[in-house]
Amino acid sequence: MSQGRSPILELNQITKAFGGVEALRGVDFALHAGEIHGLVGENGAGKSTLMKIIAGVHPEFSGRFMLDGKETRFRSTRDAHAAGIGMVHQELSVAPDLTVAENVFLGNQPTNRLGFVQWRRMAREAGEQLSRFGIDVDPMTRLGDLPIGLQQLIEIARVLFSGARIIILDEPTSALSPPEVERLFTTLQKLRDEGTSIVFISHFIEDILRVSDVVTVFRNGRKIAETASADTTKGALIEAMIGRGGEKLEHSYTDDLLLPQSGAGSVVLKVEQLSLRRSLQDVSFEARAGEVLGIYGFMGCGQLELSRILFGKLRPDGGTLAVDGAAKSFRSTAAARRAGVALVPESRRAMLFHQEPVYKNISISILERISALLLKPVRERAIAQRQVEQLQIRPPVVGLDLGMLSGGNQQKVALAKWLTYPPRLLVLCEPTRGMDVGAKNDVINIVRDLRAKGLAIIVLSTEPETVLSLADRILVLKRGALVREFAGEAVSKDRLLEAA
Amino acid sequence: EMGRSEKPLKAAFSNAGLQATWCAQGKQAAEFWGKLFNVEVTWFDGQLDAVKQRAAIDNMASQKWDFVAIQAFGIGTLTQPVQKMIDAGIPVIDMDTLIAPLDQINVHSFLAPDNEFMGASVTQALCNAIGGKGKVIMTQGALGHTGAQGRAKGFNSVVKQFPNIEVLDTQPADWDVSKTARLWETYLTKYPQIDAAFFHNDDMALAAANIMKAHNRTNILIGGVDAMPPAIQAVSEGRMFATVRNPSCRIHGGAIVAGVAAVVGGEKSGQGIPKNVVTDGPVVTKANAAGMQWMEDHFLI
Amino acid sequence: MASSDSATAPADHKRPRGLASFLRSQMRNIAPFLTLIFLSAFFAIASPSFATIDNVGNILTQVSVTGIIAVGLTFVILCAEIDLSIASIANVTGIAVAYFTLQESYVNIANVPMPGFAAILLALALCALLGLVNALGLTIIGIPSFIMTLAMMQIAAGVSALLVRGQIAYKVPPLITTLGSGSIGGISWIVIVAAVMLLGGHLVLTYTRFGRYVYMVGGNREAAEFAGLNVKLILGSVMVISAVCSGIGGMLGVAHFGSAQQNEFDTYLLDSIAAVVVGGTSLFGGRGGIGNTIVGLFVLGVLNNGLDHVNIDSFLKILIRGLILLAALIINVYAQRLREQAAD
Amino acid sequence: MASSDSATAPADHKRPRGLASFLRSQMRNIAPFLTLIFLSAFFAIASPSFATIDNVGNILTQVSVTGIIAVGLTFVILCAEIDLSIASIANVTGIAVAYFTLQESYVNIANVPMPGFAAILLALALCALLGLVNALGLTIIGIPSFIMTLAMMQIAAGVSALLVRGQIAYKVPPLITTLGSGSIGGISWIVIVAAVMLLGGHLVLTYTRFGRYVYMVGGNREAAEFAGLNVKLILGSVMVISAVCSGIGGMLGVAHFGSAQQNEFDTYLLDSIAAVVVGGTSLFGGRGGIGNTIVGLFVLGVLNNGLDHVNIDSFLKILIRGLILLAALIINVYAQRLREQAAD
Ligand SMILES: Nc1ncnc2c1ncn2[C@@H]1O[C@H](COP(=O)(O)OP(=O)(O)OP(=O)(O)O)[C@@H](O)[C@H]1O
Ligand SMILES: Nc1ncnc2c1ncn2[C@@H]1O[C@H](COP(=O)(O)OP(=O)(O)OP(=O)(O)O)[C@@H](O)[C@H]1O
Ligand SMILES: [Mg+2]
Ligand SMILES: [Mg+2]
Repeated sequence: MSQGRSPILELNQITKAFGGVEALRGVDFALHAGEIHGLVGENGAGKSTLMKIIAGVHPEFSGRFMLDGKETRFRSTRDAHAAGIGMVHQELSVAPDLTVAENVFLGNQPTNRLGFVQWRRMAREAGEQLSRFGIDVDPMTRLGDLPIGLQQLIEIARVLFSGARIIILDEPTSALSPPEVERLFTTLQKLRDEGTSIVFISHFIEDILRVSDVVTVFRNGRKIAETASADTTKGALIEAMIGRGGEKLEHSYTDDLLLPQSGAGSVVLKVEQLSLRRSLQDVSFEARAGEVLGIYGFMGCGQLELSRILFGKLRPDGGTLAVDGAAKSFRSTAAARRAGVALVPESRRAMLFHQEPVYKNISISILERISALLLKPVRERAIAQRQVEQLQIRPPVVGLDLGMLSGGNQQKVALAKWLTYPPRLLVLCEPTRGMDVGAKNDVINIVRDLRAKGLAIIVLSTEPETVLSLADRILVLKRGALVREFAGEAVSKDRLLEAA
Repeated sequence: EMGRSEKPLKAAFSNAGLQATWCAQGKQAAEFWGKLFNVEVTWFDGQLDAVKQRAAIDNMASQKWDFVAIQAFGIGTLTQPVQKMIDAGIPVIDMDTLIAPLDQINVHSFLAPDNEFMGASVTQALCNAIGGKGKVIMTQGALGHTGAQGRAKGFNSVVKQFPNIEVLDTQPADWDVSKTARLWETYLTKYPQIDAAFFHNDDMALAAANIMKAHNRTNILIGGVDAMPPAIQAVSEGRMFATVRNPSCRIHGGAIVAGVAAVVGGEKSGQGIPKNVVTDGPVVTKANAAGMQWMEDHFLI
Repeated sequence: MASSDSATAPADHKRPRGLASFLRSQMRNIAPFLTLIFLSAFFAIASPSFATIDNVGNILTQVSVTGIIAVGLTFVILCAEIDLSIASIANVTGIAVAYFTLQESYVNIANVPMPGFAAILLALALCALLGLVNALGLTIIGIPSFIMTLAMMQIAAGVSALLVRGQIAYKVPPLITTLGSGSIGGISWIVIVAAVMLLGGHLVLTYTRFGRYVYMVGGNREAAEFAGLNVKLILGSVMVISAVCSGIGGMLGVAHFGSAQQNEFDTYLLDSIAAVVVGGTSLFGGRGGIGNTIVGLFVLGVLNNGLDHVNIDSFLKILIRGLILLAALIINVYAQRLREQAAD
Repeated sequence: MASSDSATAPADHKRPRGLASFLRSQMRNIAPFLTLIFLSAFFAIASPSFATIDNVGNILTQVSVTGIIAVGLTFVILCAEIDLSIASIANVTGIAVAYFTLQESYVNIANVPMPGFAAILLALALCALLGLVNALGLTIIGIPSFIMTLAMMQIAAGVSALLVRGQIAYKVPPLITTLGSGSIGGISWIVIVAAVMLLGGHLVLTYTRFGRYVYMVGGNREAAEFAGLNVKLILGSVMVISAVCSGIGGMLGVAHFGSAQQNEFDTYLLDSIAAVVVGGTSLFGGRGGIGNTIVGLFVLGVLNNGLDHVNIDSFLKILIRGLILLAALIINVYAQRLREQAAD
């Protein structure tokens, strides 16, 4: 449909690396006027990175960047704004201390001839724009006082009505309710008809197929395919996303999978009526020894908060938590660790020491057991070496700075530190995020080994595949509440998505 | 007997901190008199900091000198290196402030004004000028400063003799002009009648004079200490009533003379020169202001 | 179920939120104000000379120099940065303006007399330059502001020392003399200057894009960057603004106190930081403003002035000030926390 | 394809990475060391009295008190925090130990004489207590260390003022006198104490579990928390360690200087921070250590000492020190950046 016209934005052979990690490898991308361009791909495929290059966030990359047929180079987000490019980032990026009106005009408040901000005009226009978008809120309230979903909508509204001719939406719907998503799509289509170009990133393939004109698929930093949405199907897209190597692992999840009948051991963790303002409501469940409990939900459904509470980093507003039958109220992560709870968080940056060697990363959590007062580096290294070999971490050199390892290997190091003296309860957040197929398989095997040793394991993920491939029992978390349990029954990706 | 040295002498001087005008004037005086007596003066600045001065004196003590002269910033903080120099046979002349209580250290001589006398004499001049009755305020320097303690003692000893003089306030302003200004704004509000004010130095006096002028209260007689040129000017213009000379030039020049006399003339401590030389200065009023200025210009007092 | 959720949600925000919740959300602003009222009442009872018109005038003049310096510092702290060189820059600027003015013959400084306006411009240029060095160190080289301005504190003191060489200068250009120590209709010019600068700072922060950018950068630096703001330029600007405000404060201070000398303004460092922070501007940036700074100025001004009116042991006063400062900081942090809870 | 990638990769690391890359990665440690050698060479040429045994002794004693204080500060900065109350706590501890010692009759302080060991214990308890207040303010209340220790600086100064009341005390317990001003075999005890404490600090940081935790907390606080470390306890401990080191420095300093008085140790604040930072310990935490602090101590010690041996205008020296400090900071930041690049 866009053939014949020349694209307003054209990228050629874009390559971008962060340290040793190549996020994009020789990607071509073209965007035409008046089209909605869907972008799909696994986590870590490089979608956000490419969009950030377009929005001027990453000024350093190699490749050719053509805007309106002219070679361009943005040095900053300002240049991108000036060129009419607006982006809604994946992570909420608003100024919570400013008013709603100011956030709508973020960085572009209307001023009079003297350069003074026209508060009343700003409030009025912000109010008008928001109500056109179906948001009814006093423009002079402080943004931070609103719920996250509403904040996200306001950020979207800001970009949509900023007058940008190229609009990039990076997973804008993750915190939105279905009617809000509906309104967003209507608005997108209207803007498209007025000639605006839109890039729309989402993990919801149906949404992509419904709203976009063209779809591009990314995998592992490369562009795999580009087709008109009319010419493709959900199945074809998923296959393109996951790739040949994934067939064995991923393919089955679209079909029903039978969860085993529970043969698990004693209750290790018992959580009752857990609640945290805005994030969790009355969450109750149990985790048993020798069982992997999967908790699935969309981004922002409260999973992260739940994992933090289990590990003593957040304190719940209400509810109780018991480990091996003893009620616990963790005052710190140290207390949780002593009680036998371990957490592998979703972000590598948050769980590893990049400037320190591998063995220190592995030994940090068990240092107390290795040494009373003085360090025993020889023992530390020996323990680390064993883990490195067992997990096939490459290169198998424990003295290497962690930052030198590839992402997948770093992830294994994060797991390794809990293996020498296994905890009672292991909480894994997004354990396979950013991993290639082989590494994912390794992690699955490690987790199964641990289960066999009698640990209780909780896997929290926003990726259905991860949960399906690991869990013996699955809970679905939605807006902070548990809405569905799959145990001893058939489950599939579609069923999970439906429940969430 | 005393006089210009034949061979050039090497002397080391240190004072509290060259940021202070009184010290800066002393440095000029020492260099002036040094030239006359063929003494090459090397300066070790105390930077108004006990630790820095101690390091400087440590460094001084590891070099060779014909004589040294020191004004301590913190009493008792320089004893060790000074003792080392004394042990090495270097005459050490103590200027203005005690290096340590005199029983702890055997300096060649201690040249200092009598702070109590200075405080008393200028207070006396103020009390006489207001006819022995009225209300007065003293603004003190830093309470830990021995000079300030002496000046306060002098002030108190004089006002005690005047039953009709009421002391309204004696808070310290720590030699700080901004604190002086704040205090005096309060005083001018609090006390409708103030007849005279004694300040532990001229800088504070001049800062307060500025505040009085802004509040149209120029009828207060102001007395200070130091008689540095700006204060002499203020006295001759009538902005200040009196100040008393703390003779920086006499002390620093005297240190040169005492050092040369010790090295060249073989003067011994306690015999050729007393252990303690009181170097007082006169009260400066309009009457003798011009002459005082001339003497300072030529580093005589 | 999900849809009913979101249907009710927007309505929620227009519902009045209850007095308790409102008060809690305003804690940041109320706490310092209560401190001020409490202190004022205390001193008014403790000393008859405290609560007089005249003394109000005193307090006003006494907080003026701090107020002028604090205007710039408010910008810096709103950006979640700090400036430790304010007092030092105030000092060197005051000294510079005297250095470029003809002094009486008894002042023994090798100075370079110039016409008044030139002296003022040169002094302003000097403080702007030092601010620029701070700005470049912070934004281009990436030295944290805390340590960059610590070095600048030394450098500015060094320049001061070179200019006055231990002497004291008394004369400044007539304009500065008038503004620093003159008065009009019973009101000191310096109070008027401080009021104008505080008002100006408030207007800039509230009504100009630049001012709003300052809040944005302080509130969420990443969001500000994504919104296309030139964050480095804004951070650099606030460092220069801070230096220039300090410079103006220093020049007028020299006129107010009647002399320019080394280390004259040292107390203003702690006083200005304390005024901004005690007033309730968040050290983490993004919250507060000139209104808070004004309250903070008066808390400290009343405290200092009041302690002069009552007869407390001079040595105890230092401790009392320290403890009140700590108490105010604790209140500041807790008020922030309460506010965050109220927001939920 | 993915498998071929990872098959070839391991070989990569075993390949020597080149001298240039190694040097770049060591820049943080090399740069201050070069500065030290350069400064020493410069002063040795400029002044005959600089490079003498006697003067080396001077430099050693002159850096001793700073060194003792800097041991604790190194812990704090390795955790990416700061302690501005070190000098003030050193001062109050020195004053306290004298306060609890019998003074000569001419010393006019209402002090409370005690046996020497009791005086020492009480003084140590005092500094530990003040450190604990810092620790609680930082970890429990959540006041940023920068501002918490700023308030503590005032509070400790207030306590000092109350104890000495403007007077000067001379006597301290015999043990302290010996350690502070005695010498053995031509070497000052204070140098030995400083060396022992620096060595102790180094051993703790390098060979104990606690030391490892300090580096980990400084390197990535969030990761440390996720590893189940008690981050608050570690942060609190370093604040107390810093206060106690400062206290020891203050007690020995009082003996070394021969008297205890208000504001005696003010310079140690900037000097200690500068020593740690100039030596190459990262302000952002996690990198550096006592070895760096020692180099930093000598850079500053040589600079201060050397400037006394050459005839530079006294007023210029202040500026020169400021500029060298700034230069060292810039090098520190760039060295960090080079290192990060080398790591990629
Ligand atoms: N600032 C950064 N520093 C280092 N690595 C980064 C950074 N940003 C992204 N990466 C890495 O680049 C790769 C691509 O990330 P990107 O965010 O583009 O993925 P994505 O396709 O948007 O994934 P998702 O669907 O999870 O949002 C990942 O391996 C990621 O870890
Ligand atoms: N800065 C570096 N210096 C030296 N070697 C590095 C560096 N960064 C990565 N490597 C090595 O290069 C190899 C490839 O790294 P890369 O991150 O591309 O791995 P990958 O194929 O993405 O693996 P994974 O699937 O585990 O993320 C790895 O073995 C890694 O150890
Ligand atoms: Mg993304
Ligand atoms: Mg990888």
